[in-house]
Parts: sequence; structure tokens; C-alpha cells
Amino acid sequence: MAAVTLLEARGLTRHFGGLKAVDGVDLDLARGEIHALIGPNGAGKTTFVSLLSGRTPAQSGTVRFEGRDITRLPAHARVRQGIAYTFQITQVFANLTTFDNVALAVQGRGVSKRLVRETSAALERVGLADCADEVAGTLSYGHQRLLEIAMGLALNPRLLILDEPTQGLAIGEIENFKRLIEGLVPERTVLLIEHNMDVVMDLAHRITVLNFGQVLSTGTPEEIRANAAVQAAYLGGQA
Amino acid sequence: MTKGLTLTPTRRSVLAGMGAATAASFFPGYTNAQSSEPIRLGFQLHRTGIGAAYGRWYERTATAALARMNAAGGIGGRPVEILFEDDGTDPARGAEVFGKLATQSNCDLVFGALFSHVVIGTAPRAAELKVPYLVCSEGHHVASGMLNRWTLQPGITDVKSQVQAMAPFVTSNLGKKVTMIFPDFAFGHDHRDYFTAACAAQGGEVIAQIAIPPTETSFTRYFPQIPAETEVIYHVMVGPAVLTFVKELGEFYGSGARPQLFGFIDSLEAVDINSSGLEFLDGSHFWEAHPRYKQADASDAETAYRAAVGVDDNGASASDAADVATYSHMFSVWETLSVIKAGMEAAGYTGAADRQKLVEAIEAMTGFDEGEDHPQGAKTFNGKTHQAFGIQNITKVEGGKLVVAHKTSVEDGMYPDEVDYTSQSF
Amino acid sequence: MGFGPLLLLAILEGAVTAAVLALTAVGLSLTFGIMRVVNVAHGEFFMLGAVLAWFVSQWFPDAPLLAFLLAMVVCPLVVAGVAVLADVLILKRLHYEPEATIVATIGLLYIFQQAALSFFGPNARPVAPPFNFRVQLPWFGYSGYKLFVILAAGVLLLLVWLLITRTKIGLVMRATQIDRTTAKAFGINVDRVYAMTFGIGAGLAAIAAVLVVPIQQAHYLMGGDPLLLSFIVVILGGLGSLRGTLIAALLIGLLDGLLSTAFFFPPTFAKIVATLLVALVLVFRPEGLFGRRTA
Amino acid sequence: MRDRALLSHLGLVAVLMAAHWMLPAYHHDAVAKVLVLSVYAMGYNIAFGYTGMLSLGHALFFAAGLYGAAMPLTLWGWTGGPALAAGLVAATVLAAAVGLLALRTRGVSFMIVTLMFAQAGYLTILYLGRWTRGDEGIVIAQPLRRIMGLDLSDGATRYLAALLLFVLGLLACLHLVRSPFGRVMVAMRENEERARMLGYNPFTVKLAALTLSGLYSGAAGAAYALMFGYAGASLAGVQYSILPMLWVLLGGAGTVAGPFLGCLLMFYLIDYASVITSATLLVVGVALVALVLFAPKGALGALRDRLGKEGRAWLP
Repeated sequence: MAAVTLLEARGLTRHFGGLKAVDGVDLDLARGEIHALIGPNGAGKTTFVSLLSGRTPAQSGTVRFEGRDITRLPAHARVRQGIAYTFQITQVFANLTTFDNVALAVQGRGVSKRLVRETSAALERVGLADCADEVAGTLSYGHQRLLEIAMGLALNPRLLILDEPTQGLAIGEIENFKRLIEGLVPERTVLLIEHNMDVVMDLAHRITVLNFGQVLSTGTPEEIRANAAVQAAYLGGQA
Repeated sequence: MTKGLTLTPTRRSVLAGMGAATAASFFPGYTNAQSSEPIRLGFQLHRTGIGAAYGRWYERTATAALARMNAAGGIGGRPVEILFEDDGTDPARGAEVFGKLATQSNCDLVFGALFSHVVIGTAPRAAELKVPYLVCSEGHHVASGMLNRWTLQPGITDVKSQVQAMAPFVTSNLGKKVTMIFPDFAFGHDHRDYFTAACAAQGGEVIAQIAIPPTETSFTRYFPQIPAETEVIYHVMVGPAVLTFVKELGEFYGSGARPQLFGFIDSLEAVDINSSGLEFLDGSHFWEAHPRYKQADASDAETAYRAAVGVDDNGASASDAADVATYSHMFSVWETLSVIKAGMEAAGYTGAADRQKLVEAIEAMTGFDEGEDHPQGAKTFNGKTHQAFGIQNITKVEGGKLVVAHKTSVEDGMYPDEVDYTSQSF
Repeated sequence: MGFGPLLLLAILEGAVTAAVLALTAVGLSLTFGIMRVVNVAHGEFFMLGAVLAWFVSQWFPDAPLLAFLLAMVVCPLVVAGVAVLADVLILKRLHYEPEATIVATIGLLYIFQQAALSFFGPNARPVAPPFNFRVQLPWFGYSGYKLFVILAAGVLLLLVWLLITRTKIGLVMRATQIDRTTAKAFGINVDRVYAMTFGIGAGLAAIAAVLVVPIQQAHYLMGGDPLLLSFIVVILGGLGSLRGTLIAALLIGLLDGLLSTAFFFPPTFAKIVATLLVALVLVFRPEGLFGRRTA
Repeated sequence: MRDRALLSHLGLVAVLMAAHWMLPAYHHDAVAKVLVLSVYAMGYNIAFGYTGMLSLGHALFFAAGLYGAAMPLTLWGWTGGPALAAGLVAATVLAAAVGLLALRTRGVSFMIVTLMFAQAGYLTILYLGRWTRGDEGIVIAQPLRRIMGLDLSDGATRYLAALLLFVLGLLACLHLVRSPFGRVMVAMRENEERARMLGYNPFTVKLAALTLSGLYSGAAGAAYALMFGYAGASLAGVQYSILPMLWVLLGGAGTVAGPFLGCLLMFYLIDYASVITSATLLVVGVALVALVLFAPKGALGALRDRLGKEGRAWLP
């Protein structure tokens, strides 16, 4: 049963000067779950996932993925291990076509013969097949978000980290997005940073709440909803 | 291969006119070279780039020599024209310009380049296109055998000969312990090698060689390397920073005791010897191929040459006293043109097909007499090495003028041949 | 001469080079730091300053001090004016697109060189120093004017520092450097700041040239070295750091002289070693000596 | 044939082949030189135009090819083929070595580091004047300038050899930029951080691109030595680092044929400027400023933008 846990973070720490952005965080991701990471602004969510994805090196603590220690592995190597990250602020390649954007993700897996087919399939999946030849920078904002997700999916990751994926999407697009994410599990595992509580409560199997760089609480949506400390720190403030 | 056994016997044996006509019918580009047409000479001009200070005066000298030549009936009765083309003082562009002059403008030959890197970069083109290339450089590159049969230097002595001719004056009049200061690239290395050898042959000794990096704009910190027992400082800096060099040397020694100074005028070509900061040069000696200041015993030819080019008795422009000429080098343009005329007339030159005959005619020359065609002085020409050898002047700065203190003989500068171009094929 | 005096001389000479270089480089640092413009023509502004100083000196052939003082005022102003024109007419229209400005400033470089060649000529021309005195040290003599150059450059650098840190203009420039968009939102006329910055940067190069021209003759191709060295100094010092620029200028000015003196390297070899050393410093500290590390 | 990009570039090759028979002597020689220098520019374009590495030190690689071929020819009596190979190896190895160090930096620091490495190379050529003859340079004697029996000092042979080298470079470049690796190069140019999060190591991708760029530059340098018979320090100076950048920007950075077009434009700009006036630098300067004002993406870049989707298909 060693394979139940996909990713295991222990005591991850990252300070910027005096700011304790992430301060000794433990986290376990179970294989096949959708795990949401919530917390007030500045709680350290983006920094924390940066430590997981390797964009920012950790000052202390360890990350294990599939049982292997990846703490020292650079970001691009972690992507190859199966950890994909989609950016909070859309960062598609604006001067390349939609097709090229996704193809970049597909071809990195060593796919060469099936490149066109797999790229098209990935575009199909998010509903962007008609825009394949468009220059990505000319797409609407919502479509760019979808493209970002398509690129993450095209990496065929075991763990997909989504940083505020619904930000700026219209209501209808959010519904499509939810269906898309639900369809990913249990083959893949999803870690989701999200402000939209409806999305979180609908999608997440488990939720971790961060506050001031530390874990406030972890549990099912029901448990989190009932947690007084969370309400005080976060939900209470917003709801 | 001897001269008689060239690969084009027909062109040599058949009547010259017929040869030209045959060539003309095969090569439409050469039709300009009919006997009534002007002879076209290409001039590789340092109009821009680091050689521009020379280029301006080379152009003036060439224009003056051309006017004189045409007034005297041109070459073989045909008028002469010169096409100037800027080479940016760059070897790559130099080669391109050569091609342009030779193949597009249909020039009969190309001449005029001074800077060695331009000459060396261009010479391969001359051989490829089989067009005579008469350089006005003074580098040892022609006589060293590095170049080819189409490249000749009949207008000015090369640096190896200059240095060898002057060494006895330095060691016997100025001192035997010499410190050399030179730029750390090929031009400086030539001086270093030839002078060190020539000095040793005279019983002198080069006790220090100070090589200055080519990108340097300030020199003071190199001067402490001059050994205290130095009797003569031999300096050959070139480029826009030379004035700084001379001034800083003056500041370094001040008015106190200092070694004798012997310099190449290259350091101060186009620079007024009376510029502020140069007072310190008073009493020092310079090499000059052609004395900038008109000497008391100047020949009529010298006077006529000065007047024709527009240079006053102080070596500045007749119309602008602040515009100092590159006097010590630019005579080579004038004299090269004289050699071209003599060569073409001796070869019975009618057009491009006779280019090889022109080279052979010049190779057959043995020397030039002093006169209006050769105002700098008499020269020996070595057809095997394609190099002219002339007299050199050592001048002393006295009362704000450069006064000749010693003239070398042509023989002083002779050295064994290093190449026989006439044994090479065309 | 003993080792001590040799070292002293190497340091004096290095300090003169560094002083002039620092002034030129601070000018480049401003345009580069604030406008993010790679100004290939910066060395030509230096050259124009020197050439103009020669023209000024020709008006007063018998009063070098007057000519010098006048040149210190006139040359930077004229060159700054030319730079402002270039900014408004060309660079602004290119929206300071990095690649386009590189080509445009290479174009300007050719135009300025031709202008100097046509109106000033190809010769290196000396300008008389404002005063002549020689400091006689026990081991060697040294130009008093060179010592003055170190002093004058120091004062000018102090003025620049005051301008940037203590005045409203400086504040506006710094604000624009940090965030152009926000500066705009606060009502700063960014176009004017850019034009002014480009002018001041060029003016500083011109002033450095006026200082150096009594030591080092005006010549129409003299802009190449100041350009290359300024770039090296600006990056080595760390973008936006005045202190870094100054220290880098000292380092560049002194390094090869010291290497050559201390280790008896042949000078050209010392230059090669110094160049590689500086390159390696940048390799291992890409943000420069005093630049902020960007994440 | 539906491959429009291949079609357009083969069209260019056909025009250049036809030019071999049609051009007058001077232009025939000039275009041969442009073809060789275009290979250098294409190499620069791979690093700068496609991968976004703004180098100011490519003269080092060009010079490595130039001297890498010239020195074995003149000093050690090698023949043309091995000398050419030596030039290629020298430039490629040097580019990889410079890349290993310089690619720790980016942006302006990368510019300066490459500039300084090239400057050190230039000074080294001067310092080793005993063998290189420094600034004056050396001539490679005509009999040495042969490869497989072909006399590269002969005008017609040289043009065809230059064209062959150019076509190899052009088609290889076309293939490269449309290959998956070409896409990754562009991704590095557009957004390095994003590319890293797609699993690409920016360092190795850029190192590979720079090494390839060095190979192109070295090929041009070695060919230059063999075809034009001269090697001198001025070809290793900072000017020869700036020139390929200028050619690429004029023709259109990130277009396959742009470097050739830019090189050709620049050559004839200088050539014709001297016909019009003696103030040649002014003409060149004004032309550069005008070009960049009206076509800031270079000639082919502007054309490609104007043609939209079709443009991208014809002109990758």
C-alpha cells in the first residue's frame, strides 16, 4: 500500500528576508485525489506549490514523489517525473500558434510520430481544436486559460498543479472546467489553488488551509467547513 | 618557368592590336580598352576608417600626379583617369573594392593602398583576377614573399630596409643601449625584429623591448620599464593615440636629463610638430622617407612636387597651414604613378590583355633616377622581390622644424632576396 | 624604479582612466537603467563632446582656461540637445523596442562619425590643457592636469549622485526606472523623462570627453573604446547602482595595470587575463557586483 | 508540393543558381561573399533570432573557424578538407565552452560576457602575432585553397562552393526551425520560465543552440579562409560580432532567409553609397534608421506579418 501516497512534503520552508512565506509545511497527496489548497491572500499558497514544482528551491524540508526524494531536482526534471504546473497569471507563448503551444508540451514526452494526433486530441479535450492555427496571443482570456490547462494536460502528468485556474472565467466556462477536472481523476492527481469556494467545495476531495505560511488544517470539505479556526482565519472573513 | 615560356604565347607573338581585338570580342567587358579610350587606374582609397588621415592626402597626391601626367600627354598618348573607391581601411572591404575596380569599372590596374592589413587582405584578389596591384605601403609583406606575382611595391622602401639603413646612425651618433617602444602588433613586431638585428650588427644592443597593447590610449605607466642606463629610446607608435604617447613621454621625463629619442615620423604624420605638448621633442631625431620641411638644398623636382600637390614649405596644405600633410609617405603615390607610366610604355600596353606584360615590364626595371618623376630620390628596384629601395632621411627637430641630419645611401638598406616572384607563374 | 613607485604610477594612471570611464559609464547607466535602451551610439556622444571641445578651443587659441571652462558648459549642452532630438525623432517612435533601438543607434553611430569626419576631419587633434604644471615626484614626473581630471570627475559624480538621490528630477527618474506604468499612473510624463534621461546620459559622456581631450586628442573614431568599456562597467557594477558603476570603473581602470606591474605579465597578456577575469566575475555573479539578485 | 516553406526557399536557391550564369563578374564575386557571410548570419540567427540569445561575441566563433582552417593550412601543411574540418571543430568546441560559462547569465550580462570572451580572443590573436601576424593577417597561398581538387580561388568554382555551403545551411536551418527542437528554441526565446515548466532544461537547450550557432559561424569562417585567402585580426574584432546582428535584424530575426537578405542589403547599401557620395557612412546610417523606423522587424519579418497565416506558412 506504499503507493497510496503520491507526494509527500515534510517541513518545507522558504523565507524571503524576514517574510516567512512558507514555514515548515507538511502535506500528503493521495493518488487520484483532487486536493484543494486554500488560504487568504499572502498565505503562501503559490510559494508552496513553487516549492513542490521546483520553481523555487526550498531552504529546508523534503519533497518525495512516488517514494523518491526530489527535493534537489530542478523544475524541468520534476516535470519529466510527472509534476505539471499551470501558471496563475496566464503564460502561454503569445507569439506561437495554439497548436505549437500544446505541441511543446506533447513533444517533451518523447512523442514524435503521434505528435500531431496527440496535440490535436489535447486541444479537442479543452475545446480549442478550432483555434489550432490562431496565434495564442490573439485568443480571448478564457481561451488562453483553457490553453494553459491543455498544456498542463498534454504533459500527461501524474500530478497536475493548477494555480487559480478559474480566475477570470465566465460562469459557463467554470462549469466546463469543473467537468474537465472531474474527468482527470482517478488516473491523475490534482492539486488546486482556488479562491472560488463553490469550485473548491464541489471538486475537492480534501482541502488544506494555509495561513501565514503554515498549515492551519487539513480535511474533507465538510470538516473544513466545520472547522472554527478556519472560519475565523479565512472563511469567516469572506463569507 | 622563365619569362619567355608563359602560357599565352599567342598574345605575345601576335600583333598587339590583334590580341586586343581578339580579347575584346571574347570579353565584352574589356571593350573599353581600345587605344583611344583613356587608361583607367583604380585607386584603393582609405577615405574612411583609421587610415582616413592618410587617405585624404593620398587622394590629393594622386590627383596632382594625374593632372601632371595628362598635361604631358598621358600614357603612350592615351589620357589617364583614376577611379577612387573607399576601402574603409578594412581588409575585407579592400578586397571587395579591388574586385569592383577591376571587374566592374574595368580598371587596367589598381594601386594606392597604404595600410598593411588592407594590402595583405587584397593581394589574393589581385592574383585571382590577374590584375596588377601596386601598393604604396612600406610593409615588408611584398619583399618577404608572402604575396604574389601581381603585387608590387615600386614606390616606397619597405620597413626592413628602412630600419637596417638607419641603425648605424642610431648606434654611432645617439647611443648603443637602445630601448624600443612599439605597438604590440605586426607593424611593431617588424620594427622590433629588424631593428634588434640591425642594431646588434652595428655593435649596439637593444636592452628593453616595451610592447604596448593595441587598445591602449594612455602610456605613462609603461615608461618606468625603460631601464635607467638607456641611451636611446626608439619609438614607433602609430594611430590616433600617438600624440598622447609623445606628450606623456615628455611629462614623464620633464625638463631633466633624458635619453636620446629616435622616432618614426609615422607617429606624427599629419600632426603639427609644434602642437602644444610636443616642445619636448626639440633636439630629438626622426626617420623620414621624405622630409616634411623643405630643406635648404631641395632640388627643383622637390619644389615642383610640393607646388603640384599643394604643400607649403612646412609640409602643410598651401591653403590651410593647420592642415599638415602625410608628407613622408604620400610621395609613393606620385612615384608609383610614374612607374605605371614607364611600365605601360615599356610594355606597349594597349589594354587588359597586356596586364601580364606590364608586370613583366616593371620586373625588368632596375631603378629610377631622381627627378620630377621621383622627387623623393633615386631608387633601386629589385624585380625579383618586387620591391623598391631608396634613400632614407634622419631629421632632427630644431627650432620647430625637422632638419635633415643624415641621408642614408640606397646600399645601406639592401638585404639578401627572400623571394623570386619572377619564378612564380602568373 | 622600485616596486612601490611603479605601483603608485599604475594606480595614478588607473585612477585617471577610471575617473573618465566612471563619468561616461554613469551616463550610459542612466539611459540603460531607466530607459532599458542599449545605446550603441553612446561612445559617439563622447566623441562629439571631444570634437566640439576642439572647436571651442579654436575660438580662443590664446586662452586655454577660458576655452576649457566654456567647453565644459557648451559641449554637454549641445550634445544633450542632439541626444534629445534623437530620442524624440527616432527612439520614441520605435517605442524603445530593444532590437530596433540597437539598429537605430548603430545608424546614429554612422551618422555622427560621418559628421565628424566631414566637418572635423580624419586627424587626431590636440586641445591645449587649461593649465600646465608638472608634479615632480621623487621617482617620476606627473601631469598636474591628470590629477585635476580625477578631482573634477569626482566632483561631477557627486553632483550626479545628488541629482539622482536628492532632487525631484532624480525622484521622477528613479520612479520611472522602477515601474514605468505606475509612474505614468502618477502623472509623470514618461516621454519627457526619457528625453531628459537620454540627454543627461549623452551630456555626461560629452563632459567626460571634454575632461579627457587635453590628455587624449579628439579623433572621429575615438568612441569605440568608451562604449565597450562603459558597457562592461555598467553591467559589472550592477544595473542601477551608482556605487557599483564607480567601483567597476576603478576595477577596469586598474586591473590590467596592476596585473602587469605585480606579476610582470606582458601588457597585452595582462589585458587578456583581465578581460577573462571580469568575464568570469560576471559568469558567477550575473547581476554584477552590486546589483540586486533577481529571483 | 504542398510544403510552401520548402517551395519558397527552393525558389531562392533557384534564383541564386540562375544568378551564377547571369550576374556580371563583380556582382558574381560579391554575391559569393554574401553567401558565405550569410551562413555566419544564419548561425547568429539560430542563437539570437530563434533562441533569443543576444550575443555580442560571435566574432570569436567566426574567427575560430577562420584561424582554425588558416593556421593548419599555412603552418602545418594541411590540405583544404582537413583544414576546413579543423575550423568547424575549433568553432564548435569553442562555442560549447563559451556556452557552458556564459549561459549561466542572461540578457545584458550575457551580451557583455560574450563580448568579453570575444575581446579576449581578439587580443589573443594579436598576442600570438608570431604565427597570426596579428592585425596585418596572413595570406593563404592560392595552391593551398583547394578541396577535393576544386580550386576555390577560381571565381566560378568559388560561387558554386559558396552556394553549396549556403544551401546546406539554409535547408538545415529550415528543417531545424520546423522540427520539434526548433519549437523548443523559440519557446526559450518567448518565455524561458514557461518552457522550463514544460519540462525543458533551458541551459541544455540554449547550449545546444549556441553550439550549433558556433558550428555555422565556424563553417563560414573556415570557408572564408579557403575561398578568400585571408585571415586577419580585423575579422575577429567587435565589428564582426555586431555585423551579423545587423544583418539578421535588417533581414528579419527569426526568419530562415532573413539573414541572407539582410547581408545582401547591407553589402549593396555600402557599395552604392560610395557611388552616390563620399559621405558613405551618412548614407548607411540614414538607411539603417529609416529601415528600422519603417520595418522594425526587418524586411522579411515585416513581409511575414503582412501576409498573416500565409506568411507563416511561406516564411518560417
